[in-house]
Amino acid sequence: MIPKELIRAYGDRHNDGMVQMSFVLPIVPSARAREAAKIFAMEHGLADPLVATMEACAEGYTFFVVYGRSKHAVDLAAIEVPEVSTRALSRDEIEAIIKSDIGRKVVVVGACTGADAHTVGIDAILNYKGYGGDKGLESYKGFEAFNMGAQVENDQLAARARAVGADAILVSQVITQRDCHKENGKALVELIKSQGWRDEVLLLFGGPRIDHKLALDLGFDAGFGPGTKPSEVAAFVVERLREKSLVRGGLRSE
Amino acid sequence: MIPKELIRAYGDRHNDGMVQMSFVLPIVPSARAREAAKIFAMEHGLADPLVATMEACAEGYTFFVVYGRSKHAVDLAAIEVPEVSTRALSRDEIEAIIKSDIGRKVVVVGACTGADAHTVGIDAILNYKGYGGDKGLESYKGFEAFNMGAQVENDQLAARARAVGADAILVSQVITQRDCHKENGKALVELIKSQGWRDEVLLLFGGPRIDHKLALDLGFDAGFGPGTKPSEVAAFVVERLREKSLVRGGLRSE
Amino acid sequence: MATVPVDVQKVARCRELANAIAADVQQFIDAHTTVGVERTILRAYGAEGVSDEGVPIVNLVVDRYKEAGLLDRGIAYFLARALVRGARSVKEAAEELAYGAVMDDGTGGPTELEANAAIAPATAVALARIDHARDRRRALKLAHAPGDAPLKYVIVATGNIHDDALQSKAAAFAGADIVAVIRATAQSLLDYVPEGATTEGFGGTFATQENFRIIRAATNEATRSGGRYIHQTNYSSGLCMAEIAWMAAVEGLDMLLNDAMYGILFRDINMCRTFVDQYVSRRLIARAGIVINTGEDNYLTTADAVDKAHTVLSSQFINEAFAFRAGLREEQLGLGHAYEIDPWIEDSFLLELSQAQLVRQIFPNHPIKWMPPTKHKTGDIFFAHVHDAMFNLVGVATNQSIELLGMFSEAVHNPMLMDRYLSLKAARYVHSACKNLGDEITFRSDGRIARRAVQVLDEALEQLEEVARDGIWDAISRGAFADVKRTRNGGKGYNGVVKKHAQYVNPLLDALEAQS
Amino acid sequence: MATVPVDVQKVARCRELANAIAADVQQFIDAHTTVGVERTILRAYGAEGVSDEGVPIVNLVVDRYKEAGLLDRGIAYFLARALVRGARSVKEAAEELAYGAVMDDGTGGPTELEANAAIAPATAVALARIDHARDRRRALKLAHAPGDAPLKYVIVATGNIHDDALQSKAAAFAGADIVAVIRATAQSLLDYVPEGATTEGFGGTFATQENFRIIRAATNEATRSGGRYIHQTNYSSGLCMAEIAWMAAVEGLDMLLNDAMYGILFRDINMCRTFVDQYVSRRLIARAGIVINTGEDNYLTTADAVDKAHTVLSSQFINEAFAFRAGLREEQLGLGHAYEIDPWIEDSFLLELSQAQLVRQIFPNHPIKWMPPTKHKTGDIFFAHVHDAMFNLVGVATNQSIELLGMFSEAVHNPMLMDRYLSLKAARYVHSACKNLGDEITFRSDGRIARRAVQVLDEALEQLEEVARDGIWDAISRGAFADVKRTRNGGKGYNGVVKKHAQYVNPLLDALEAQS
Ligand code: B12
Ligand code: B12
Ligand SMILES: Cc1ncc(COP(=O)(O)O)c(C=O)c1O
Ligand SMILES: Cc1ncc(COP(=O)(O)O)c(C=O)c1O
Repeated sequence: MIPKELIRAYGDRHNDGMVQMSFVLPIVPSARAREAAKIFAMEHGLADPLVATMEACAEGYTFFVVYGRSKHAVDLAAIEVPEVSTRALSRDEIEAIIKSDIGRKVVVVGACTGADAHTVGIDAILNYKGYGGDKGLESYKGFEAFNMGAQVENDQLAARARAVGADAILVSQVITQRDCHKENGKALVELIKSQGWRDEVLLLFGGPRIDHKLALDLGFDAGFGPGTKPSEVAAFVVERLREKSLVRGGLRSE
Repeated sequence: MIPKELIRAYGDRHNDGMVQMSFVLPIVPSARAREAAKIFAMEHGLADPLVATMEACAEGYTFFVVYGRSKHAVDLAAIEVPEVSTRALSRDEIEAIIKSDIGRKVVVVGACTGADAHTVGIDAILNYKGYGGDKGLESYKGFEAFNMGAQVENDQLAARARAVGADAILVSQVITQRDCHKENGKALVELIKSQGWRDEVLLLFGGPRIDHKLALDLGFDAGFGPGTKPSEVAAFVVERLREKSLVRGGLRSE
Repeated sequence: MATVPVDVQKVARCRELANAIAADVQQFIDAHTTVGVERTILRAYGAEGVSDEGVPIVNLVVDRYKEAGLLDRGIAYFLARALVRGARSVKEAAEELAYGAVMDDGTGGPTELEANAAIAPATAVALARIDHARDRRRALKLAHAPGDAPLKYVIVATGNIHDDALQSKAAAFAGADIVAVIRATAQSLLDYVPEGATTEGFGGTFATQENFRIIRAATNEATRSGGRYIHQTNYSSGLCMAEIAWMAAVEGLDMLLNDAMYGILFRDINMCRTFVDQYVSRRLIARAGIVINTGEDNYLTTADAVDKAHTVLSSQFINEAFAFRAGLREEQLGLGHAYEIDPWIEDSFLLELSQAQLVRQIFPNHPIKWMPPTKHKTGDIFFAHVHDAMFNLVGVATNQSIELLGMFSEAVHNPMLMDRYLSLKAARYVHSACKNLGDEITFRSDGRIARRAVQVLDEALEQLEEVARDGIWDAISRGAFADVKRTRNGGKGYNGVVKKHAQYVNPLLDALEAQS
Repeated sequence: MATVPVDVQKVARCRELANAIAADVQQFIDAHTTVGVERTILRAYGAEGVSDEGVPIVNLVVDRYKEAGLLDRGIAYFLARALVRGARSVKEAAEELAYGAVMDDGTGGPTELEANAAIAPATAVALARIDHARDRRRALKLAHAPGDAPLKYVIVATGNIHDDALQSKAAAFAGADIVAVIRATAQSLLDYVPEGATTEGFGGTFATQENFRIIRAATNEATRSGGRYIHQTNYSSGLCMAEIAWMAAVEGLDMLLNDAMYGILFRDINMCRTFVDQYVSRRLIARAGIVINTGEDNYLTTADAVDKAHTVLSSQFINEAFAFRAGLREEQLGLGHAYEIDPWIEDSFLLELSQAQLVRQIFPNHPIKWMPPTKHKTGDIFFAHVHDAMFNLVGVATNQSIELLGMFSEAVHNPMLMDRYLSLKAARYVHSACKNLGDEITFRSDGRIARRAVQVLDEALEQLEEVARDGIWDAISRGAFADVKRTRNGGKGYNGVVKKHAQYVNPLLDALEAQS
């Protein structure tokens, strides 16, 4: 058995467990309300909860800030998190790999799908301008990037990707209300599976609330969260293409 | 059995359970750290935890803000909270009761005890100026108030109270590190008990982290928290004096 | 009073150019109608309700006439003829148009005179409904004065109109002056307006007439209980811009997000469609005395807020020119601008101060709308709260009229009760603590703030020269605003645009146009 | 550059009055010593360690001579004589004084000349130790320049010096320029300095020489790894003011909380005691090149910040006058003032701006210390964070030198790692976003800000006139500062004051005094 590697919250001393919570309860401020907030905090596992503030924030509702010492600990040894495993590659390295190992332009198609109109994220990855000084895929000689913009339906995206022989499809989802991003993403994967070409294309999922784990769960090949740089995406795509030998057997040669 | 009266946290819809937490974990930012934060939140009973931010706040430490839907509910019906039960009395009413029912000046002695040097709270209650427009006990014709200031030892306070024949002792405790306020408060109660005059005096406990329940637990007659007004304290004292008929059998007539 | 140098000649030239830009488009507008406009006319005349399949009757009618190639006469033409032919009410007439076995092809039958006479009372009723709602609003505002500027504006967005009503009252309790119900994510692309009260919606709540009623009642209640007038806001935007303007007008809303170009840029709605729709929506808005909120703030979410600050200003001139053409008065123009500069840029606060003051001075009578930081917000809610405080400070120091409050949870979720409460509390504090700050300070006449203002106006002027030269159609297709490019015939809703017949009939629009 | 009107004549008059006030007290100071002072001298000469019962040897010696009524000669007198009599080191001499079977009653024995000669090398060593620490600090500062003003100052207070060391490094990582370890709640009333590294303490960590060493090493490490000089601060305050000043001087601390009246007002320490102690502590501080932080900010926690703003200013003049008399230079005077006005008062921000600017202008060369809101903080950490942001803004706009950062948890607990991190992040943002704000704005010359500044200076002048007339002893007993009243002979530590003998001996103090 792997030895436990427990960590606890840190206020100012090792393992003091200090955490802060804030919430609203449907009750008017009173001694009873304060007690309710304390009990509520204790139910979460906070010892010695301190109700730092209790304020009427609406008729019949009270806002609380509570501090307490959490009794919970997380066992790091038990956490398995897939991380997008690519070495960081420089722009030049990426171009070189494409040239030597792939021997043709890598084709990617991106879109922000469904009712989502947030293009800034996908633009940051694809457009020339890029993100935080890191230029987008459009700027690479070795990439041919199609950016379909926002509010794109899955079937349109899939059709376009097939039409241009995409090596990778880049899906952005920013709106996450009631998990619409998950449903939207899953639907695309299923569509492509049902059309029988899932193995021929890399599927990348990205957005401020996306992580690699979630993307894998939904059937994508990788997930990219906030702060992703275009070069990271480029590196992932070329490495995977190389690995999977999609290069020779890929869509293009069909 | 009393029917349950369950309340849950409120984000924007009845019972949605939304709460916010923030904490530091001793780990560097990474996908693994994000997962650790999620698990940590789930251990507290938060469903669908969302790690809103993850930032390096020191070498080896990461700051997190997390939102999630708390599964916990508080049963209001099961909460018994003693509340300081006095009707709100006006200044004139208080003066009138003292005049008619007590017939002499009510003597109170106050101090901020132990190593605590925070006089603002006890001054707010005792000094003429008062608090938030509500004048302090010194300003009442019916009260004789002695304010011993801060850093007063329990035995000095007790001695002074006996010497002046206090009807009530007002203890302020602001510093609460490692519960020193509780120990300090309890020690005074015990001292007075051991000296055999606990029944002859009202003991009031106050401070920003004090509530009535805590004060009762420590053996005081009442506890007063943040925002207490002098008139509330005055009302409590005269009402209790009247009730307890301490008036006739009180210290004074001994 | 802190001011920045503003060259009035340049401002005059900007207005002149913007007017020319709008005049060019107006020719197109006057020659076209859209399915949205015609549905609006039907609604205004009193056509209501949905079919058994849930399709609004106004859609059934308009689509039918569109398919038949008859919409170019104006739906009022057919409505009038149906009334002459014996329909006892607009409702009956509309049903006849929707379901009638034989379709009126517009030839023969009633004379123009008869038709005009038949529709005239309905036109009068429609106008009276707008006027009545406007007067009621005025009366309530007289009885309960609004708060001080900057008016504190918050959004509610639970998806459920009943929860929204509760949230609106909560917001008013916490100090809000204006409450906007933001719309469900997908609504602006729907080519119909949903019907009835709605309780589900992503990212917001559907704009429906019944929802408007429910929420207006709630805010009126808050007005009466709090003694402070609470404004109600919604969105006249997207493919049903004009219909929503009508609904808002008669339900007594105070403000509407309404922009001549937002839909084009941010929702990829066809520009021909949008230009026509915005015009008709604004004619209604003008009559209703509603204040519009334009959407220039959004430009700085896709374009850089430092480099493209001038595009906000030039677009404001254009929005103003379009609005004037639709009969709006300066007092109705809540031109939008925003605090979107990367907070970590040195002196970012000075740049924001400069821009806010510049807009304030150029549009002195306009209830300009000051939008908070959004793009650079992260999930660090504590930092975001401070970022918003700086925004609040600029708002009060430069005397903005309407201030949409920032939310510390901007990067996380639609605001919750707690978020709004804390935001309002912070804004109340900053507004009060700095109440007279603007009067107390002056800006160095050759300093960073002043120079920046001069630069932004110069760049706006330059851009307007270009746009006037090329026409706005081309300018937009080259990405003049928001770094977004759209083509004249691209985008959604283009097939809803119809060239007017020489005998196009629209008595209601005529009446609204006659007004100014 | 935003300035407020300052009448230089009035300022000159204030200084004159403050000087007279200090001169009056100086007579008392020169005629007295205290147990604290004498212990300091012993320490400086190298007396170290504790008895088996844990009592510091310096206390044993001084108490013994005090009880014997001999302290008025100065402990150096006896130390010198013990050296002449054959002690091989100061340590041995001190042990002799502490435990020696027969006590030297000061009569007979070595001549004055012999004694002087015996102690002179030790005096030189003591001075060299101070100078050495000062030079080392200077060298490190040259290699790693400090950050820009306002310097960001945070406190750590875990109670455990090893945790404090960790917290100090974390604070430096997050952007702090200055780290203070605040003291355990009760330490200032202890009439001895605890010994060794300590790991327990309420509300703070004990100030001990070993703790100073540990924490200085940690911040030096942070300086080196971050490339930015990190300042270390502690408290020369309370009954051991002078001893701590010595410890800090030789351990290379950069700053000390040190005030001529704080202990009197806030710790009920006797005024005679405090005046003498502050003088000697400052003589050491002057030599060490340490910056003091005075405590006027505290006044506004017990007195109203609007009504009593002028008491801060008048006290600053007095503190300055005392400091000059002890040889401190302007560059060492971190006079304290604070942002303590009720945030809900209209225009509170303007009042704070005015006061901050006034103090800045009156003390242009002083590294003044700007203290955050504390009193009006509540447990609403979100609001508190915004409140602090406004404070940061004033700090950078008025160019304060040292800014103690507010903590959003002020009303809850001593700051935790997270609290400091967020506070530093917000301050970094406000300081950068508003970097040149102060240069860009001017205040209306007859406006609220200007008028307020004039009023505060006038009131301070008036108060100084009164204090000079009555003497500070009386003024304090009437509650002139902080609304707190103290009597001349009341308070703690009075019996530690000793009238000097005509032949009082203190070569170290003489040397320090000779310097200026
Ligand atoms: C800008 C913005 C807008 C703009 C969008 C303009 C445009 N053309 O994109 C406008 C003003 C139009 C807008 C409108 C709306 N918005 Co909006 N918006 C934002 C805002 C402020 C910033 C988003 C942004 O641009 N971030 C910057 C980019 C660079 O970051 P990013 O998207 O995370 O992308 C990075 C990574 O995630 C990754 N990435 C992203 N996608 C992909 C894809 C792949 C394949 C890869 C590899 C990587 C990758 O790489 C990028 C670079 O590092 C956010 C709040 C916030 N601060 O986050 C709200 C926000 C996203 N919006 C929101 C909402 C609700 C709306 C509306 C629905 C509101 C309404 N009802 O009117 C509308 C409707 C829009 C719609 N139908 O989608 C909510 C979403 C709530 C939720 N989680 O569901 C947010 C969080 C605001 C809020 N608190 O309410 N919005
Ligand atoms: C002012 C202040 C000071 C002043 C005190 C001046 C003075 N003479 O009182 C000074 C600057 C001297 C000071 C020093 C210190 N302080 Co201090 N101080 C505060 C501060 C800013 C405000 C407290 C205050 O005056 N509140 C206003 C009064 C009116 O409120 P109140 O006390 O709650 O009183 C009301 C009620 O509680 C009630 N009440 C109170 N007492 C009683 C008694 C009775 C009988 C009744 C009926 C009612 C009643 O009625 C009052 C009116 O409504 C708080 C932070 C904060 N904002 O709360 C920190 C704070 C209390 N201080 C703190 C600390 C740690 C210290 C120091 C130990 C720091 C140090 N190591 O140097 C020192 C040492 C002082 C000591 N030995 O006690 C901590 C305490 C942490 C804790 N919970 O243990 C706090 C919370 C700050 C912090 N976050 O670190 N402090
Ligand atoms: C003018 C305008 N319309 C509409 C919206 C909202 O977007 P939509 O209604 O398209 O979802 C905005 C957003 O801020 C806007 O500024
Ligand atoms: C000059 C001075 N000394 C000391 C302190 C701290 O208090 P003490 O050391 O008495 O606990 C302060 C508090 O702010 C201060 O300003």
